[in-house]
Amino acid sequence: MAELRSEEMVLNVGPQHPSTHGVFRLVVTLDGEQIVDADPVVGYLHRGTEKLAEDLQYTQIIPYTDRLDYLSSMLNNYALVHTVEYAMDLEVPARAEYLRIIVMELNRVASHLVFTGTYLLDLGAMSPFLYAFMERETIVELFNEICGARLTYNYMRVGGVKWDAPAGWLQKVRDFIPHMREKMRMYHNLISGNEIFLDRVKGIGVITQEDAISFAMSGVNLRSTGINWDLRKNVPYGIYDQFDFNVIVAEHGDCLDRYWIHMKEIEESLKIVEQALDKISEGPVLGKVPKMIRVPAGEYYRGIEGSRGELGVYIVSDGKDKPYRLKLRRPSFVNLQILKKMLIGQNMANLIAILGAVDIVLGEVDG
Amino acid sequence: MFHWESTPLTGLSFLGMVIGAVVVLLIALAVVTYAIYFERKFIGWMQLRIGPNRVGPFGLFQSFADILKLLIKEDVIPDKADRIMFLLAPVIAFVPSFMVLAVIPFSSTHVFTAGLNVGVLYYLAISAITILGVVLGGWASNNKYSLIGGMRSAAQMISYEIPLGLSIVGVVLLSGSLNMNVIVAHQAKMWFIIPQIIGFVVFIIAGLAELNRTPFDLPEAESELVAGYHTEYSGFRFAFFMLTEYVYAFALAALATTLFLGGWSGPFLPSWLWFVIKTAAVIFFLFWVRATMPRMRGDQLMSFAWKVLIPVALFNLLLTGGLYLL
Amino acid sequence: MYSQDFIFILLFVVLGLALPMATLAMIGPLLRPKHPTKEKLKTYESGLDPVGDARVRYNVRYYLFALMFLAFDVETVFLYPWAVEYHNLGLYGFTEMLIFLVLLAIGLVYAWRKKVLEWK
Amino acid sequence: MSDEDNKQPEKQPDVAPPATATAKPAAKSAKAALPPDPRVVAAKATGEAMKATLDKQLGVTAVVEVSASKDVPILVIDKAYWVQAVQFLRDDALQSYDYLRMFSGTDYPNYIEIVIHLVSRKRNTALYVKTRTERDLAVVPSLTGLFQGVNWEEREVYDLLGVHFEGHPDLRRIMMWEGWKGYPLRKDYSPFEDLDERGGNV
Repeated sequence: MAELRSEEMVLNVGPQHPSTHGVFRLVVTLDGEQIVDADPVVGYLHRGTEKLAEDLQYTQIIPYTDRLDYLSSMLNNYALVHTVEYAMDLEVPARAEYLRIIVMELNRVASHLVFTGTYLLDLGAMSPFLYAFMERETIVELFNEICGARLTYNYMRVGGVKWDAPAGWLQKVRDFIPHMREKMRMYHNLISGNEIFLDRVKGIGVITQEDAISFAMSGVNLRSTGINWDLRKNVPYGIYDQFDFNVIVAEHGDCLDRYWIHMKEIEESLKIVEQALDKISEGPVLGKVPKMIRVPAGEYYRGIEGSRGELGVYIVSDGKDKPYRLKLRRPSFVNLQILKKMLIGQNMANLIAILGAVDIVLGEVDG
Repeated sequence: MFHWESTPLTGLSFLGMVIGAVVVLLIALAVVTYAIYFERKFIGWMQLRIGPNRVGPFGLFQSFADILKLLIKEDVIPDKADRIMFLLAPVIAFVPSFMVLAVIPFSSTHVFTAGLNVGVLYYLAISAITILGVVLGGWASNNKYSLIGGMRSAAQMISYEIPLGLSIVGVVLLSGSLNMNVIVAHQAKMWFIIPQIIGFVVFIIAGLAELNRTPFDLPEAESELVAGYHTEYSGFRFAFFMLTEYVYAFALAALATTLFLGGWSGPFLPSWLWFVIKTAAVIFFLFWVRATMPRMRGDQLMSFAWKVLIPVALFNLLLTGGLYLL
Repeated sequence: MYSQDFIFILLFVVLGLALPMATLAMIGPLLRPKHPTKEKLKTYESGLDPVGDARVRYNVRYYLFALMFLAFDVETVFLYPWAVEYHNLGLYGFTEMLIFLVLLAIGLVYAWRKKVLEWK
Repeated sequence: MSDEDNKQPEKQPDVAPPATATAKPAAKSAKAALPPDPRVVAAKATGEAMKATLDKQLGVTAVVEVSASKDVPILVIDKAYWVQAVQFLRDDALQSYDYLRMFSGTDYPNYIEIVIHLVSRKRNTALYVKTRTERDLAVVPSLTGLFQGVNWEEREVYDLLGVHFEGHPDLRRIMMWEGWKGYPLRKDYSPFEDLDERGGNV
């Protein structure tokens, strides 16, 4: 059949496509339905956050970070204020630290829920998406109560948080935890044992340990390959060393492992929130900070474990109230690079399964 | 019992036929309208939503609003499309979907039914024409997503055509006729779902695939192919593809009822009501699957048809033949 | 008379054609607007200008399934008359069909072994 | 063709940097006034030790400067030995800085600095490695041969800072579109000048 050559076809998947999770473009060369070549094109959502930050005071940058990974804005807020605090050697009041942990881990739960829902939607199952968004809605409403916004929180400040939890808020969070655990069982019933789902994701999009390290992957993608690397444990920041939780590691590095880690991490996050609720005490939520925040001259980098991997902020300061250069290490952007390598040789249907499992947020990829 | 073949062809009986056919068309349209409404409502409830609730009481007129909207939408024909084929494809897809309803025995009086003695074969033969419309639509759009969608549906529908055909042979064997009226009559004592349970399972799975419904909705996998073969279609031309799909859902449910669930037969209630109840149950099952399952992948889909369903259907056939002898 | 049934089916064909004719060709044009623009008539490809043409010589895998279908579907059709007459044929019919089905199965196994059924 | 154009930065910085502003960031002098941070002192000592190892290994003075940020040593490496030095840090069993967690660049008045953050997962230590290049003809050897993950990072730095990476397999703009002129993250870039010429709808 050598003489029966078929022709290749170049297809744009995105920027306006239902499952690219935003404006992301993938130029694939197809032979039949098999992918011969893939070229990811990003930048449609580039807003120049790093450039904008050079003209902004540190507190003014915080709302811009909300818009990077808009599914886990609390963690973005924290990455920035934490780096500034680290650079200035600032003390943060205990209550603020606990509040931060609570909102961050809740945000991680919300973000992972969105992953689960949208991933299953990509695979053609509609219901998990709507179920997952029910619980996310509860979390988002909790955030709305504490900071007045559902998506762009702008909650953290250098030296603490902006608002204390309103009366009864902590109890609501406490009530949410058993509810969420109950729902997790439902998700597992609905998704985790489904033969069709397992067939679609098992052994698909395998990442090797060598590749994961070479591509500097982080977060769930890295841990799915069997590398135990969680910044909350390995490079503890904030008060994470006070909490008892497990780092979930899988071994195959395929899409199923990534799904499982997301699910398990929700449970671990709930454990952290529970412990934080037990330990939190009354007190101020904003420490003593200078009126004008000036980072001492020099350069500073802190990475935190975001929902999608290592979320780092690199500040080069000349001692003024604005950064000389601000670089954001955006996990989605770094993780996405491996896509090309994973896609070649796969077929069209796997494209969606693989892209979905990498778990990107385009706001973060494009900066 | 009333049969068209035992009625002499007069002007009056011809008028009766016309009325019968028009009534079936209206029933089909009404079923489709409300099947879509119920699908949205049921799936809404299953997904903790309320579904359509704005147009009319409980959103009952939602489908009419949708039809009206589609009717007044611009009919866009892309420049690069093959114009004639593009215009014809939805019609080619739709006509057979309506034609197959001619042989379904809706009730004990066969006013709305042609008592063809090749009824089952007629259904299979005519329904296969729809594949042509789908492939043509995908090809004529000159759109890559449509092309892939069209190709996928061709491969899928022809592959599942075979287990669908094989699963029915068992029923034909038991009743000794291809006439649907006779098949229903044969189920007076026992529905064929009991001796033909394997056949029924194969039939429902293959039927789901023929309907391009979840988990076999690859041809229009929206997360991969945007909308598959009807990506370029808009307005009422798109509506005809949708209509085709839902008329087939109705036809398939009716066929399942007739072949396996005893058709219109049942105690106490009028025969047409029994038919409605059974068909509605099958349609509901089709919707239910959609709310639960993710989508299969192309290669899995194909190997499932050829490596699982066809051997199982063949085995079922041998089993039925063997047991019938005993 | 048997022809009545076919007249009835003919009516279905006529009606089936009449509905799209009426809505698409007669009523439709009166109701719907027609303002084609260049952008509107462009082929959809995720919001960009399409690269190349969709009418390429497509992968052969699909055609193999078409060939398989042809063979198997025809054989399936042969089963129907057999099934109808089965109660008259008895054991003779059963063995006949057993041979036929074995041949069918051999064809399937052959295709299976030749990896025609693999989608890869 | 457009590559050739891009190689030349749009224009020179309007004001020549003052002669006193040398290779050191302005940071250093301010810091000297404060009592030295013990973490910085320790990190500097580590850095000096690493400098000695590196120089010895490569047989040249590859490390031109050593400093520290809090407890992390910073090595500034001569551009000519950039790839070799990073390769040594990655492959040497004692160093094993195999995880490149961040890649960035900064535009200083008279040079552009490329900085990478290396992490040794085995020893759980971090190290910042830098190299410098002229602003007018910014060329740095590419690290894509060592870390596959710097592919896009280098493209981003090329796009926004105008640094050419020699040996990069696919050096194209990544955030801005092809045909965009100028490098937004440079300090002399003005967002409002010549906007029509610069980008437009390509």
